[in-house]
Amino acid sequence: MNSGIPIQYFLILATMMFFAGVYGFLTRRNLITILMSVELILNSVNINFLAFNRYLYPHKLEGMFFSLFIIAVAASEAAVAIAIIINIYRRFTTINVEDVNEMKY
Amino acid sequence: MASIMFILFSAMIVIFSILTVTSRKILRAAVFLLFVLVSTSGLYFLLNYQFLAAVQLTLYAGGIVVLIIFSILLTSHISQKFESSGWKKNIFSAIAALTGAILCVITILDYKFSATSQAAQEVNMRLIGKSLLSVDYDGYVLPFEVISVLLLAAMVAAIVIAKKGAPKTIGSPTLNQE
Amino acid sequence: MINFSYTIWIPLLPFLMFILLGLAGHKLKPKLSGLLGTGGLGIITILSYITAFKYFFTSEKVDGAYQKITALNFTWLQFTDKLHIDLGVLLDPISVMMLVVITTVSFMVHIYSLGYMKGEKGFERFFSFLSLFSFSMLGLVLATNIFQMYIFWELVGVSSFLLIGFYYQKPSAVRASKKAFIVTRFADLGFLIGILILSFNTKTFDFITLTNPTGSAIAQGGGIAFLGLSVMTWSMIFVFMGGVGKSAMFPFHIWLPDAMEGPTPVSALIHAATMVVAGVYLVARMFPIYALSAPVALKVVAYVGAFSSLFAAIIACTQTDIKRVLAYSTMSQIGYMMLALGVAGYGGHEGLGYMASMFHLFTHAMFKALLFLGAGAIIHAVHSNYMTEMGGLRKYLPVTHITFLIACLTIAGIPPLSGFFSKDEILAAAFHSNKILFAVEYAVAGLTAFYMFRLYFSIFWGKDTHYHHTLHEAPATMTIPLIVLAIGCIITGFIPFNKLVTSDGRILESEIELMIAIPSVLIGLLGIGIAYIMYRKESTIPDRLAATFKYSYKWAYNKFYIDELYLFVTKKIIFRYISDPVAWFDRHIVDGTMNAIASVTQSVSFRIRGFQSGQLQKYAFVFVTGAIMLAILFIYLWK
Amino acid sequence: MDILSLFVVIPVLTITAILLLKDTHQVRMVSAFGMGLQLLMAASLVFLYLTARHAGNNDEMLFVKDYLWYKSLNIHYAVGVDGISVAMITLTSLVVFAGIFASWEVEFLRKEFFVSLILLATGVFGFFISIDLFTMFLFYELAVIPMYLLIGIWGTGPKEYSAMKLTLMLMGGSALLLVGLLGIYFNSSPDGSRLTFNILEISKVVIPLPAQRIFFPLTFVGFGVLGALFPFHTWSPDGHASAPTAVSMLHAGVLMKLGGYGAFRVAIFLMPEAAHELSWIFIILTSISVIYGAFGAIAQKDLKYINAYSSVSHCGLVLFAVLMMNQTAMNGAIIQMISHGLMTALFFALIGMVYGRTHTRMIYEMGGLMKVIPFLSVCYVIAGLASLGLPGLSGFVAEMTIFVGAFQHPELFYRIVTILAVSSIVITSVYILRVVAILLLGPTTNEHFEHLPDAKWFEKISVVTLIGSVAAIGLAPFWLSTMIGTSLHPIIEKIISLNPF
Repeated sequence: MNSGIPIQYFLILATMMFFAGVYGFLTRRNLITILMSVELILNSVNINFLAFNRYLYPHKLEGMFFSLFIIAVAASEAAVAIAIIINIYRRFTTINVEDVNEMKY
Repeated sequence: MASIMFILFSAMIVIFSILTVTSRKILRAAVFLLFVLVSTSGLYFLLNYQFLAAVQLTLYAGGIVVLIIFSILLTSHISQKFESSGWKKNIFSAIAALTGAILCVITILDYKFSATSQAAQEVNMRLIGKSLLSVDYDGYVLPFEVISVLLLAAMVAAIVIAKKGAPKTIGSPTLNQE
Repeated sequence: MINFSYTIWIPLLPFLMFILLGLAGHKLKPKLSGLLGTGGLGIITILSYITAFKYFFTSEKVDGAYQKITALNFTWLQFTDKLHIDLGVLLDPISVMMLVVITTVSFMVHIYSLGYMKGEKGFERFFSFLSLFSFSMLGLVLATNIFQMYIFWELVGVSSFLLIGFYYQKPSAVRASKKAFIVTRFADLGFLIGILILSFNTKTFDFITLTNPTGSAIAQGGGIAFLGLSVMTWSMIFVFMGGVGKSAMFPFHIWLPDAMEGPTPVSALIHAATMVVAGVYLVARMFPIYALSAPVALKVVAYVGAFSSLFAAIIACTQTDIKRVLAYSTMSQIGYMMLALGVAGYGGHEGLGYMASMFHLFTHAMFKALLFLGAGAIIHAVHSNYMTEMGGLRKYLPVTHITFLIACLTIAGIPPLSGFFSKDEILAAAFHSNKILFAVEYAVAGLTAFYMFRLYFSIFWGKDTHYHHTLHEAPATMTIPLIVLAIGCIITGFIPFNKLVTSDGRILESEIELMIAIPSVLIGLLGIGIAYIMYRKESTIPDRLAATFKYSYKWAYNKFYIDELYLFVTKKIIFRYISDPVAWFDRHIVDGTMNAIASVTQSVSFRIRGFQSGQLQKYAFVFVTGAIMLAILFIYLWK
Repeated sequence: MDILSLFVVIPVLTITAILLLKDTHQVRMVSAFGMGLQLLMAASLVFLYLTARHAGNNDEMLFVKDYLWYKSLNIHYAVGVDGISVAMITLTSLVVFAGIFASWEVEFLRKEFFVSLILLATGVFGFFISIDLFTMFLFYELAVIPMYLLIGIWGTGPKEYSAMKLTLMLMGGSALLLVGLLGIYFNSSPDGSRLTFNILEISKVVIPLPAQRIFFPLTFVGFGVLGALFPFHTWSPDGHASAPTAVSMLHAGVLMKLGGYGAFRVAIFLMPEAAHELSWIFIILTSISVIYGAFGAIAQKDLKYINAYSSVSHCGLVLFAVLMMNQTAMNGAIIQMISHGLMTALFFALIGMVYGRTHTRMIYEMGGLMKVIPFLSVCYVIAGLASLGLPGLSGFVAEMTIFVGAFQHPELFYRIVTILAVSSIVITSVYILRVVAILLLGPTTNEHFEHLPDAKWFEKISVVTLIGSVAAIGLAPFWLSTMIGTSLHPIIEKIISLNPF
């Protein structure tokens, strides 16, 4: 099924997605959009895992299972994160990350 | 055919990723994210991981994005535009992200991936199911169990955290008073 | 060999009394505790007499000399193989003599105190302190080694402190006790240094080894020199410093007049008869070393003694507090003893001064205790210390009057009272050794007679003062000791000291030298005569004299401003220029440095806490940038 | 269970018992019981020790037990005692026992107070029984840390500042110390065999001189901070002044002794060559401590400050004597540790009791207390007399042993310094008498003080225990001196054999 697409393409794609996520993480102020950036990052990692698994170790399943677990983790993470975000919103009436800085100093 | 599909998906992923992180409207950003996730599942199909692609579609595109959209609806107005971050921050972040991306790309291109001679394994549901519950060398029962516990914990945690009117269980006392 | 081991009870009994009265005294009836203390002392007085008798008359002499007998000795604290503090009992002529002196005077003072202190608050405390003092003083004289002596030296110091400060609610008494302790403590520092140097060189503390005239300790003396004097000389000078402090010699005399703040029996016991002569006893104890190995130190002893005696006699002529007059007189008389030791040599006829000194110590204890107890009786009756407020007391206090007169005559050196004999021996010794010192002492003899009779006439004769209350003679508990001591003053002069107490233990042939005796009696009579003219009746001569020699009188009256000098040194220099700066330095420089380190750390932390801004994205940015940097560093730059 | 480990186990059990108690009134009874048991243990340890020695057991350490604890670094839980540690353990149990009674009336968080106090004691006991450097260090830290809580929570005055200062300075000291100990560890077998933390094993090898030159000062200063070595002593006045009574007692009485003991047992014993080479520097520092502390005490107005500076002076004397490195002086150093421990504990106990009545520690605000509270005042005078070295009380024995020992040093410089140190006895008497005169004697100045109650039964227990020990050492120093001297012998022999001076 290696359809002539070099593995590097997948990796570069994942890289771009990853750094788009990083950029979002660094610049967005809304906690929810930050969460979305994190999802992007996780996704790019998943792509990498699967690409490596398919191209380099096609006889094994590690990459696939890892991705599977990452998805599961991402789901629970999203659930908890959104719970936290809602809670924060309740307390601070904002989800702007720059206003939530009780932990400084 | 495959390359066309790949180009299509990857173009969508790149474009929508960037749009996700730059869009000024939050609901739009969520929708762009949905597109990215769907395109990714397309890539999984392309790589012949149908099960995972399905999981991606249902869990990510179906579950998480819906969750996100719900929370957006709970916390902000749909059409709310958020003020853009300072240009300084944007520029520095962009430089950092670009540098990182270039670095990674250069590294990737530099590296000679050796093609494998192993025969590919058919990934079907039976195999996945067996592996997940197997205690053998190739089995994943332990991570599977851990993940189930994690999911349970996350569920409980989400409920506890988001529960209204019971702030005593969480947060520092100083926050409670606000 | 006679068994003397029972002598351990002589110091031990007062110690047990001290413990008993100190711990349980407040539960006993005051009278009972007083009697207990007195009784204990009575027993050891008898023991001492028995010991003296046995030692002087029945113990064997070797080669015609009294032997030093170590009745008992055990190691108390081991320093090294050779250096160890022992506690024990050493009997030799001077220690036995001191036993007699101390127990006699102490016993008399105990009896006297039963009357004098009657009804005072802390009666039992007084007696327990007296017992402590007796214990310490007896331990001191019986010491077998110099460190034991130092131990008891400190203990007599502290008992003196406690007794001077007996009226602890009186600020002047507190000040005086503090002063006495600190001044003597400073002198003891010298003593301790002397002991250290001595023990370093001789590797022993033991008196018998140290003072053996043919032993290794003395032979070592010439050795290493420092500032032109041998080590032995230095150590002996330092040891003497201790003696100077305890015996209130110039320049450490300042505590003695103030110590008169204590109850009068205490002054009689401690500050007249026993403790203050400890310095003399110390020099006498170490005498072979002084004489054979450190003659320069002995010269120092002589000159300090002579100067102190003259100095104190002059001051005594101007004081009006009767106890202070007696205190200066004590200082003067101790100066005599020191001088006598200083001009003596070891053995043979050279040892006359030594014998004379001990003799004078003995007689002085009797008459000075008598004088103080008499003064106590007077103060008891008049309720004042100042002779300007007294006069014509002979009518009211007959017993006190007679005994006081006897004591005054004794100290003036009128034959056949004991003072004549001992003072004459001292003058003779000085005459044969150093004419200048002799001249000084001769003058002091006249001064002594003058100021004593000045005191006597002002109190018992002089103007008739009107008193607020009727005066009456002291009770029997007070007069009996006076009478006993007066008898002592009369008869002790006939004790053949030259046969008993000499520098080398052998009999010293000496007789009264008329060439010296007659002039000394004459100058005594002259002093009495002048005092008679000036103070027998009220007269203006003293005031006119004081006006004529205004400045010298003022200086003498103010004790030559030595106290002020000390005050200056302690208050200004020690407190203001040393302690306060040290405290300041500690708070601000040393501690300041520590605090500065802390505050620098703190301010740096405040500066860098900006990194911990709580801005999640800043953290993330730093993290990403750092990761990229590290990647670049490790992949491309680190090759 | 070996007898030495019991010294750690009993306090731990006591703590557990206290934690289980509901009733805070029982807490002090349990503490008193536990520490009384500890005191009995100490007494029986002395007995056992002397019996063993008498039976001809001439090992350097007795009752040695060794359990491997952490294999890869060769850390052992190794315990053993010689005469010196036995003496120190006895001291500790006495002071702790008295300290429990001195803090009988602590009301605020009583349970926690006693737990911290006994935890501190556990550390001290552990320190004295350990013969493994690492275990020793562990117990050392265990002793220092409760200090912070005890001062910071139950203290008076600027307690947070003092607690912070004390803990930081001591921690700074232990940082140096840790470097020094690790330095010893990594040089503990120059021939390449297994590295060890065991003191006895290290003492058999010669640590290379260049390493000694580095690690001796580190170790010595590390312990010296705790032993109030000039100029690292400034935690002591503030810390003592702010600490509650029992903590001051324990701290000045016992904890500061860890410094002297450690300096002697670790720094000098294991690295005698460097000690000999560098001793002159530290001799100068310690003699400054001695004189300077005494002068500092003269100018103070707060009772606790006076005592803290006096501790600086007396503890300076300990380090001074240790550095003289001969049998007598070291013997004196140990006796001085014990004597000062008892004396200063007594002082702090009395100050605490006086403060509890008058609510001031400023000497000029008080006066004439002798008439009002005679028992406490007499005890204070006795403590003062002990402190200024009155024969018959322990201070004299200790100081004289030190002075005589130090003066036997063959080099003139050391003897001259000794004379300087000797002069401290005068300064000591000045400040002691100054306090006694102002505080106790004279007329009662303040009518509020006319009707103060005298000592209660538990205060009497505390004070009498300490005075009894002080007097016992002072009257019969021989057994103590011999017990210590016998144990010092092998140590001195090692030092002498390496430095034929």
